[in-house]
Amino acid sequence: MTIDAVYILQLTLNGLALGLLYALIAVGLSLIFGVMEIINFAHGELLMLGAYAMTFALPVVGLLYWPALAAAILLVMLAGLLVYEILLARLRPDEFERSILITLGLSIILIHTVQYFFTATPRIVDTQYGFDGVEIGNIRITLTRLIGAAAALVAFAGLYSTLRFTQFGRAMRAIAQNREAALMVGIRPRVVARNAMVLAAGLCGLGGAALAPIQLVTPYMGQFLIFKAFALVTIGGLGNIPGAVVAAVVLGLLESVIGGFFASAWQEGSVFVVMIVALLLRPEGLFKRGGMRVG
Amino acid sequence: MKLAAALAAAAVFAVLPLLTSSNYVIGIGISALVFTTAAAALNLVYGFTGLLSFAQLGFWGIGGYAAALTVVGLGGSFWSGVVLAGVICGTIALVVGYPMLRTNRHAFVIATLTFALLATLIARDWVSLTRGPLGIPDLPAPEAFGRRFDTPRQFYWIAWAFAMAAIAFLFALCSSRIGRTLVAIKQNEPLVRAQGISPMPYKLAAFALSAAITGAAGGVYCFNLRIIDPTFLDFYYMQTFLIIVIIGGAGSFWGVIGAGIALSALPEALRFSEDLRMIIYGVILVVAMFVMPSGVAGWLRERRLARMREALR
Amino acid sequence: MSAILRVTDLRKSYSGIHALDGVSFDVEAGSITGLIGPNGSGKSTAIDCISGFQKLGGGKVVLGDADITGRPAHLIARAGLMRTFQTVRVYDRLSLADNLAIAAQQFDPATWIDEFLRTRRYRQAVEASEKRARQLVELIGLQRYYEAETGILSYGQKKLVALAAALMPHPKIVVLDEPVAGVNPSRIREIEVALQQLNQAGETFLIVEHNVQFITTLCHRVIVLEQGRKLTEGTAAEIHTDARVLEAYLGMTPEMAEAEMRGAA
Amino acid sequence: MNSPVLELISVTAGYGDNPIVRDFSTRLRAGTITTLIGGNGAGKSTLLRAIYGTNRFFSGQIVFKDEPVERLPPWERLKRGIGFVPQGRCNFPAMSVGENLKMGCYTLPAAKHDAAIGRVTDLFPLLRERWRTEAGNLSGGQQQILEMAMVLLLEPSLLLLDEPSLGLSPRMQGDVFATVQRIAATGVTVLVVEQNVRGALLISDLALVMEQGRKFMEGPAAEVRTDPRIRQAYLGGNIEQTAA
Repeated sequence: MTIDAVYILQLTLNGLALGLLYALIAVGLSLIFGVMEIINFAHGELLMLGAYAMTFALPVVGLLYWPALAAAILLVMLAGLLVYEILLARLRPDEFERSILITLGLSIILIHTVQYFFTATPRIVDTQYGFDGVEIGNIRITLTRLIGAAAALVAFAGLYSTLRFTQFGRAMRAIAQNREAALMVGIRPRVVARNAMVLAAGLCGLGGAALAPIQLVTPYMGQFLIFKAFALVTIGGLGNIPGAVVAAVVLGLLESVIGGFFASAWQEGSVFVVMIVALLLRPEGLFKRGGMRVG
Repeated sequence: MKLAAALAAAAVFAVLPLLTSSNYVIGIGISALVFTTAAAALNLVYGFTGLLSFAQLGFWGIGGYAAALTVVGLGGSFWSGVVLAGVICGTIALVVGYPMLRTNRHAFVIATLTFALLATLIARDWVSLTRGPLGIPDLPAPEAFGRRFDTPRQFYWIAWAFAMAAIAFLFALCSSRIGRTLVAIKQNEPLVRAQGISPMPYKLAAFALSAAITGAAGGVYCFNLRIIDPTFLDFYYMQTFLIIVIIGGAGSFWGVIGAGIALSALPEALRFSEDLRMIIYGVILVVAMFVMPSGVAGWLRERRLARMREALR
Repeated sequence: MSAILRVTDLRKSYSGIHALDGVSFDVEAGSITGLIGPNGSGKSTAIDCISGFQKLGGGKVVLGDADITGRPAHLIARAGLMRTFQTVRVYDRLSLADNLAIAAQQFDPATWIDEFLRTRRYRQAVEASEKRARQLVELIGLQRYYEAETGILSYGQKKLVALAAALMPHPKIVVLDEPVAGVNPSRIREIEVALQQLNQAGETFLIVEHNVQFITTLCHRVIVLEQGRKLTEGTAAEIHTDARVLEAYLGMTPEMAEAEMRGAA
Repeated sequence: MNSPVLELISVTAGYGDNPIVRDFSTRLRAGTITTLIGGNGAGKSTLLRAIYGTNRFFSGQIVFKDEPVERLPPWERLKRGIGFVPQGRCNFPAMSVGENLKMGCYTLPAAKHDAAIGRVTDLFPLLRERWRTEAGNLSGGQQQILEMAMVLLLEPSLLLLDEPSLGLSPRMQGDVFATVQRIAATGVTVLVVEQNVRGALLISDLALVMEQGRKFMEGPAAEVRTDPRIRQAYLGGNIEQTAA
């Protein structure tokens, strides 16, 4: 029985790490939806860019983890800025379908551009930590995984306090709650939308860069994650950021545990089943605007 | 006049195998027919009813697998496989469509997307049913009246007959009261309700019929490829259908049919590099959404309306 | 005359505000009844609740013999209550003819099977609908636009189209939500005349309007709402000279206001 | 204190291709309260939005403190001292009163936040009492006061109010009018659109009457209040006809 307990603990830890990663993407989607009322289909590709940036930055800085991570995040934030200025700034808030189709086009372009230049061959990344790990009893966790999860946690803490306690973050919530009132107090919607996009891109960059040493890096890695994140925001509702985090972690755990005991089809299928149930239970509660909450 | 042009195009397509001896051209013709049909089905939900549904990709794949498994697993014929593909997809659409359609348009898009993903995952992971990444190869050629349709040239007639039947059905539907009501629902749902019409059955019918046709199209197409594996659910197909609908003009029946025929040569013309082809697809999509968000047909319509307004001034 | 629409003790509140606080009134068959009141008095909420576009918090709505309380909007329409909307709603991308045909299609016996088989029933239904449509289009004076998309029409013309669409299925009662708001003053008179003609032909109207002048020239009976309650009810002449109505529109009398402010300070 | 704070010179504004306010000219003097009245759809709200810059401006000039502002975006006008409280609920319902006030300081440098909030909460002690309450849970009248306070944080010299008493009980309407008077007493010029004509005219110095997007009448509030034509104007009749 001790083996089982260890196994379950291992699954739980994996699930937590997985869930945090989903949450990074889902929260970014929530931010963008709250401020601009659009869905960024190319969000997963920003994450993929982050992972690729990490793979190329690491050798340059002599496999040092932190400088490479910083470089990757900055690069993805820059990409987010460009995406906003070139494409999204032209959209009006009510053009939801159009936003999906435009960012879908962007997603295709990014995936295949990366594939064209770097081929579809998965890349393995080495860091200064190599495969060092921490052992707690019978459980072994690699250092990169631990750092990745910790970085995600720190990012959430940072995001939470930004949204809660700074004017910069509060303005994003303000626009999500009442656009006209935001104009009344002198908030410039475009500036806030740009900030939200860059911030969300930064979270993606962090996710991608932290993921690069943990799993294989391929041009398609973002696509699967984004689908998960979409399902997640459908379950948790957009605009509710702690809700998205909780839902993400629960989903990560669920997947990990189901994947540990059943065929992997069930693992993926469970997400969809949960989503359908959520839709049936509260069809109008999802995607409700007007209340980006942080607590 | 549009109908006459359509009949002429149908006739040209009918005699295509007599005009060329190239199997390559025939292959493009088959793709053109099937993709145009699937795009017309997408147009029914997105263009007419206003529901951006990514579930089409799922139905395309489910249809393909259903047809293939009917033949390989149950020993049925190609014909029963295609029919079953349509029936299964239509039924699934009714079941999942109801909760999806009760949500708002944001959640609907995301839910249909997740459905498509689920279908991909099942194709890959439910190995005992789908044989996973290996796929189901060596699908037998269709047979009828004691003939085997085993060359592309012969298979072309099947694709042609299928496309004509499906497009004729969709045309009858879209130009009927039901089609008119779908357009009305897209434009102004509260007004529809105020006129005694409940939108839900109409939306559900459009979603399910579109799913059935897409599924049957998937069933036909996998027998053209002679193999079905998880790449049959590649997002590439969804993008192709979407681009046809958007370039043609969502909501314009003949605009989409025209775009389907015109654009089917595009993937072949861009065959020199898989990745460049997809990049160009993406660029086309982005540029079209900025330059002509309502497609060629929408652009023509705007010009016509502008002239009318001018004349009335 | 008998009441075709009987509204009893209508209640509705959201976020702590009583938008409707027990409103009751009747609409006589064959009459034009006006529902007026200042901004925020609950007129629009009242007709949204009656027509099923908002859930009502309490009360009863009876149309003819049928209790339609709390039914979904499309069933209320099928029971014979057609309505228009404050911000004009038409199908911009459909022709005027189609706009009118859709409004009637739920009310004829032809099903989609009839349509596919082109049965006699279907042909008769289409013929009847087209005849009615032509009549109404003539009445609103838009014959030359019969085949045109309604998107090209002006705001006032669209209001007329919405009115005609509501009349298509020979409803028991037509509820008009601000039929002349935003309409060019020169056209208001035309709408007035059209409504009078229709009324003489037997149509019943309930009209919500801000323009008191318009209401008092047209309506047999006027109901005045204020703060979610019925303030008074009477003939147009009675309403026009009622001091309370003026008060509702212009706000507190100076004496009241002064008293209030002394109390607040 | 008699120079005009705001001067409108044949302003034409509206939405899309549709001008609603046409050729509107007037002057507002510092420290006065002006009521803008007229029937539904006369263009009152459109005029206020045009002054703040949240709709389409067709032609004319808006001169604020000797500077033309009609081409500036709303936040620039706010910085120059034009504050606007739109109709309906216009706060951040899922934020506390405190956070709402901090959002009101958005365009101020951080060093000035505390002083500004202190000043406004002195004016409206109620807001300090309800500091942690979510704005969406306040009563209608309290929300209206919060909204005015959010704009007053920036010490605007011109305050535009769109139907501040809408949907309030007579008692709360009285509160709101008293508040407007107190604001004006601090030297702020107020332009208010009101449906409660009598209440608003009572606290106003001047009245502007609009009909179909144009200025119909202008004069001291006391005179306008007793003018018989107002009744007709407000009850939607044809003014020219009635006057003749």
